Amino acid sequence: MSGPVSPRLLRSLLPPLSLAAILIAIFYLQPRTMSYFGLNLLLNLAVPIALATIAQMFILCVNELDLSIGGFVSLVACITATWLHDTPLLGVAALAGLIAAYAGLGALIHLRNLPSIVVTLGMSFVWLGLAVLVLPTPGGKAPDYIRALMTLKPALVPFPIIAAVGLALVVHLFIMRSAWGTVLRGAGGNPRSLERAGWSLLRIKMTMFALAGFFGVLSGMALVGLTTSADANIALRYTLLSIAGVILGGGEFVGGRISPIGAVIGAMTLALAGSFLSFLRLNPDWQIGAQGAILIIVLALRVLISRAETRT
Amino acid sequence: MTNPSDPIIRLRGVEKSFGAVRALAGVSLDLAPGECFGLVGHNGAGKSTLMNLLSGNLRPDSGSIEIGGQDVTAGYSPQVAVRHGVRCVYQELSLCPNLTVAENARITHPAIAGIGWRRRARALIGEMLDRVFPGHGISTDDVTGDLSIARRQMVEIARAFAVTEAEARVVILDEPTSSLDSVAAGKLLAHVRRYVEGGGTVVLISHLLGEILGTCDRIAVMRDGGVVALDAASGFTRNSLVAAMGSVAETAPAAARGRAALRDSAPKVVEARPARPETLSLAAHKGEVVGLAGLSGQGQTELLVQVFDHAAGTQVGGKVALVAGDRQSDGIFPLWSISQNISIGSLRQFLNGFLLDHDRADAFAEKWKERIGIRTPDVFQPILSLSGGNQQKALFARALGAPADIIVMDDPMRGVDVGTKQEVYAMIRDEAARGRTFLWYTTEMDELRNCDHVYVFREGAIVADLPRAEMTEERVLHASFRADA
Amino acid sequence: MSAARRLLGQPWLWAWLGALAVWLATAAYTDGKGSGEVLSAALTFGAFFVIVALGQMFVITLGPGNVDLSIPACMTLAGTVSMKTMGGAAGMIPLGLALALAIGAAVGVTNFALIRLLRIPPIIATLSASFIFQSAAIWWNRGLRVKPPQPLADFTTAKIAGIPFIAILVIVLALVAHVVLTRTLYGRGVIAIGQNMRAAHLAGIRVERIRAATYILCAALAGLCGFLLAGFSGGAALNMGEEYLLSSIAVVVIGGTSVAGGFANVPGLWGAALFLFLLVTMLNTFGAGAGLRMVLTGLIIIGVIVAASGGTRKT
Amino acid sequence: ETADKRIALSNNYAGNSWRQAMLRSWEKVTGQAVADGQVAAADAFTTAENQVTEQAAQIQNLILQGYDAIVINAASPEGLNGAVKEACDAGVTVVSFDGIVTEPCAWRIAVDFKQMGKDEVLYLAERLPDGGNLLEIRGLAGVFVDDAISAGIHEGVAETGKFEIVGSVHGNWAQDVAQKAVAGILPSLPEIVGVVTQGGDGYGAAQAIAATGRDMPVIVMGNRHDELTWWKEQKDANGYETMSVSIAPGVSTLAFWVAQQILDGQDVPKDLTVPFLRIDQDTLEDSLANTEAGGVANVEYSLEDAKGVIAGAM
Ligand SMILES: Nc1ncnc2c1ncn2[C@@H]1O[C@H](COP(=O)(O)OP(=O)(O)OP(=O)(O)O)[C@@H](O)[C@H]1O
Ligand SMILES: Nc1ncnc2c1ncn2[C@@H]1O[C@H](COP(=O)(O)OP(=O)(O)OP(=O)(O)O)[C@@H](O)[C@H]1O
Ligand SMILES: [Mg+2]
Ligand SMILES: [Mg+2]
Repeated sequence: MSGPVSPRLLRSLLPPLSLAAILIAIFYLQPRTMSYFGLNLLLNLAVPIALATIAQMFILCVNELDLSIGGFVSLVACITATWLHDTPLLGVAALAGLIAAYAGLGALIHLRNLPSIVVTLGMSFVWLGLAVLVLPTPGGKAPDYIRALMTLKPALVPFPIIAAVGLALVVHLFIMRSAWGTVLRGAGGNPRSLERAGWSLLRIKMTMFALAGFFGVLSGMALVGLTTSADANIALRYTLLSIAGVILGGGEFVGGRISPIGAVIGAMTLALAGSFLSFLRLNPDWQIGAQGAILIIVLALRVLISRAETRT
Repeated sequence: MTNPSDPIIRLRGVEKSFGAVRALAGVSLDLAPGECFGLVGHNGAGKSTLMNLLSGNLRPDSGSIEIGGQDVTAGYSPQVAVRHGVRCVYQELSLCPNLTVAENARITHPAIAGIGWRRRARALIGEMLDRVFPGHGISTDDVTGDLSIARRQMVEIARAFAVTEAEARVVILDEPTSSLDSVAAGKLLAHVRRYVEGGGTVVLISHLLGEILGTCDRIAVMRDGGVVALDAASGFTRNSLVAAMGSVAETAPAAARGRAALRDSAPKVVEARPARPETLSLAAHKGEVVGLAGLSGQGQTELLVQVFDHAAGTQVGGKVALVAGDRQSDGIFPLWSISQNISIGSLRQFLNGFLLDHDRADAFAEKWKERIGIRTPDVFQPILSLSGGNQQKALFARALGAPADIIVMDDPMRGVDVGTKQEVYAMIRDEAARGRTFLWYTTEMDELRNCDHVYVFREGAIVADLPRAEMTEERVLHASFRADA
Repeated sequence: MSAARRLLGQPWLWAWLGALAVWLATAAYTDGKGSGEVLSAALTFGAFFVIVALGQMFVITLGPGNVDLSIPACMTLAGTVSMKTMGGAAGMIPLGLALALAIGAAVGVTNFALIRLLRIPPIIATLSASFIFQSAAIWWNRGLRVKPPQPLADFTTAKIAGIPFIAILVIVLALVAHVVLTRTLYGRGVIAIGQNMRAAHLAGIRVERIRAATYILCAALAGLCGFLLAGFSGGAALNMGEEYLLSSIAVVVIGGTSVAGGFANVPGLWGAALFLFLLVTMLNTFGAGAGLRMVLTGLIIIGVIVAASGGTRKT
Repeated sequence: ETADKRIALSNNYAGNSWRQAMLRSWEKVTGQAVADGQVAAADAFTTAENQVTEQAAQIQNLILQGYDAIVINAASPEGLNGAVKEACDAGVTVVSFDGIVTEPCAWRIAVDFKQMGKDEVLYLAERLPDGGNLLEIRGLAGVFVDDAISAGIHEGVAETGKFEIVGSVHGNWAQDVAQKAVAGILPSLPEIVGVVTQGGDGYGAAQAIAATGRDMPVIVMGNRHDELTWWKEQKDANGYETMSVSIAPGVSTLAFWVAQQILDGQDVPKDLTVPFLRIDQDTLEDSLANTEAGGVANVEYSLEDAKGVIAGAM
């Protein structure tokens, strides 16, 4: 008899298993996707979503919720397609300023003990408004180097896969394995204990928000690299997608329980779920509903499997 | 080896008020290296507040704190305390439940960082756990949230004693044994002695006077925010301590009260079995006080919840109310007042038609506050303004006041002072005499003596069924450990 | 002195102050012209926000993570189905209303089933379900805008002495909700669950029943709002509820209810609903462009929250 | 010969009556074409929330599914260029309509939205020779159609020199949002002689204005059935005069036939224009009779119509 497998390990296996399941279903429905070209097309738009999901994960890790990440990514996209393209220095300064603004947001939320949901709800208007001001009508142009990077065609393995794996590993090493990352996660588990041990919660919150801002900026830049131009409403859906991605990946809303690898996989799964539906060729009336249904099914599977595991 | 002339910590006239509540009214204390200093006092006497000042979590309103002859009052903070080697195990646990045991060690030991930190953290905490609690059964890679409350307490204690670059000169233990069974508590106290003999200082807060008398070198008794007695441990007896605390001297628990006959005469109201093979089943008759014994975390709480939920497979004849032991996670509603916390268990009584009559609910809470002696100006204060023990009393009031026939108690005396305990015991006996049935899980042997019948739990199963007459400490302990262990 | 401090401690105060401030600012800009009418309009549109926010408030009070994102879809579904069923016939109004409420209840049951049986976090469960409800609304009448029966339209637009009738109705509804929240077992249960679900269970509260009732109540109120709004604006549109997604949350939280759960208040809802409407009106009146308007809206919402927090720690 | 060709519709939003009418016209016309064997398949795909990223992913999926042509109503004129380029590179014919794309490899069936906005003002100038104050109801901020129509309106105002826009609100092309925004700003405005709109919001404006008891200004309508009905009622009651203009949802069927013609090897210019559908005082009754209750005034295109449009552009 083999030794008992820990439930935690099984739980962490669930996200990759659901990703594999959906991928196999897609391959079955449309064998053409099983190629370098097919995988590239299937997955490239998942890269910015994965980046936004990682950003959201940092926020969730300290028991906050960011309802503004979609608006933020939109704003970054607008700035990337305009200022960063036309006047790189100004663009870089603006993006750095945005990261600082995120850190400031973290400080504000912590110092005044504000509910992050409302603050970020307010910020979602601010980001969107700024995006409209920066780019009143859709347009702009992605800087060439970003475009070149996002359309890179490395040998053997498609770029989106390399990007996703790299992202997951780097963030995993940082937040899950490093000594500093451990402290950051601890702040989600029991902030009081951190404070008693002499850590500054203010600095931790600011760090986490700044990290979220940083990955939000990367997400916006990656997005523009794919779409070649921006508009103010380009990424509003990322807010909910990113939350769903973190949860699908095994993260939780409170308690600092997160998984970067899971989050990236969750984002990929969500992106693929949409594709899976279009391969099914449903009646247009129900295509929207099917998007909801597939989310429910994937999450329900997660629960059913983990329930079955706990029973044995 | 105590040398009072050269204290490591010196508190001078420390005062602290929370609004109208004067928690500390000018306390002066010296702690010497190499001594174990005991601190006792009724619930709300100010013990935890004093320790929070010492560990930098609260600022004194006035007075000074010196460490090693250096005045640190200005700008004293947890960081400064840690730098001076002051460690604290708090009354409410302060581990990060999402981190592993080793990762939690890293939180309080900033020196563990850089390449290979994880290995060093594992070694540090693992060795200390082995040293303090041999046979603890905890892996350093366990996530602490998955551990039982007793094991979490062990990790927390081991973490406080562990030494990296910052030494541990003073370790404060605020009711460290309240969640430990007697075996683990014994291991801890033995370690405390070893530690102080090596020159360290320990401040031990406990309501278990035997522990204090047996472990400490000196003992201070606090009452209403001040130190009312301070002497070498040898200068106190159990009775003199109790007297100094202002509680009525402890009387021996009512001996066998000739209630064994209940089993034969009164109807059976509870019949429950743990979900384990090879277990006895538990029965309780109307008016009985049934004890659930054994080491902590052996399935007693689960069985109580099973009875509370009227779960399938249990026969429960009547309404059930519960007194939580883990008050933070199972009992308290932190945003509510004392009154709201007490009355939530019996709201139906205060209905006028569909609507609640708040005045009646408040009067009810006020009555119970008096009856059970909750130390507070009025019941409209927030529940969190109460000391740990007084919060526990509010939970008692909630359950005893509820219209329940059966009351299940999940190690309910954690952090309750001796005086109050005696009153609660008496109350339980009265209520039992009136026909209420009690299921009482406790980790304290003394409390079992209040029970008419005792079931001993081990590894989730009931392994012994002892009527009051046959119950002895030896038999309970014997049943608590596996024969082959 | 202590009365003043008690007033300052009221959670609803800041929303009302905010509403008053933006109203005065608008009036000052227009020299007081039309400020009465603005108020009347604010009462009308505020009423719709308050209806859904009442339900959302109970849900949010259930504790961290509880939120209903299916409100827009529920409004659309209830609105379209009831309008199509009534087909403009006055005699069908009671049936239409019952249908709207029943659809709301069904939506609530679905939401709760997903949350409870499949243990999906509410934020994702209600969001996913909302796509299905939206599809159902599309499938049911393919986006056609059926006109409401005339008496319903008249009812929703009627005014008594300049005060919109619907506002009076919703004020009464809010009073009832206030009593439910503070003086019933159900309200007590919701607040207790929001503070600590396990403790609530162990204190003898019927946790799951109350949670179910709350999600059903919230969706039923959304259904009612969809019905009334369709009557008010001349028919149900597929996108009629879009605005109510974020607004319902904003109204609840600006109104002083704790997003961490366990603490709620009803008067703040009206204050916040008026505030949000008057804020947009003010910025429109000032002639701010769309971008600037959104930036200011966001900053002012944050400003109110910062002012209301007063630096106190709660959670 | 296109009997074995497969055409897909990529649509980015389905949440209003116009889009629903568009989808239904597509279904009706292409369903017949498939039944007649003119093409092998003509499937419609729609995403939920008017989002570039989702539609880009959808287009990429359609490429993978091997469609020969993709007909697009785009969420953004530029944002989809990456995906459209990929489609062209994969040999797929791309035809955009209504929401057009700027990628050069795609065909465009454009409506001159700017002209549409300008026409509204020109009409008002004719109706109201004395000029006066206008209220502008805009669409969704940051979307190019909103910007184009608004630019046309402002150009018209500048050119005619009679009007002043005293208020501008965003109605998000939704009835209830427009109603709310107008009700809020109206009390502070001076007398209004006309309301310029973008479609889908005229009836909401009328409701809001009626609630205040002001004189009803000339509200330019947007071809929705409820707008036309309201206009008809007013016309019968007090001779109310206005006009109504919008793009016909059936333009999706024109795009379908254009795609079919391209696949058939016909020479089709990259840029085609369709006229918008305008209803005037004298055509109101006819149009109303032909519009489904609760729907949008519509025109569907046949293969011959499409050939005519193409020929006209050569
Ligand atoms: N944060 C606070 N706010 C208000 N009052 C407080 C606070 N903390 C403690 N108090 C009050 O200060 C007094 C001393 O409390 P403390 O926790 O020090 O008692 P204790 O001796 O540790 O009691 P126990 O044995 O029950 O733990 C009590 O009356 C308590 O109600
Ligand atoms: N044994 C338990 N230990 C800890 N938490 C529990 C336990 N049983 C239930 N809970 C928690 O309390 C919640 C409510 O369960 P509960 O049985 O109180 O529902 P209920 O309201 O009594 O249901 P119903 O009205 O259908 O009887 C559960 O979702 C769970 O999170
Ligand atoms: Mg204490
Ligand atoms: Mg139950």
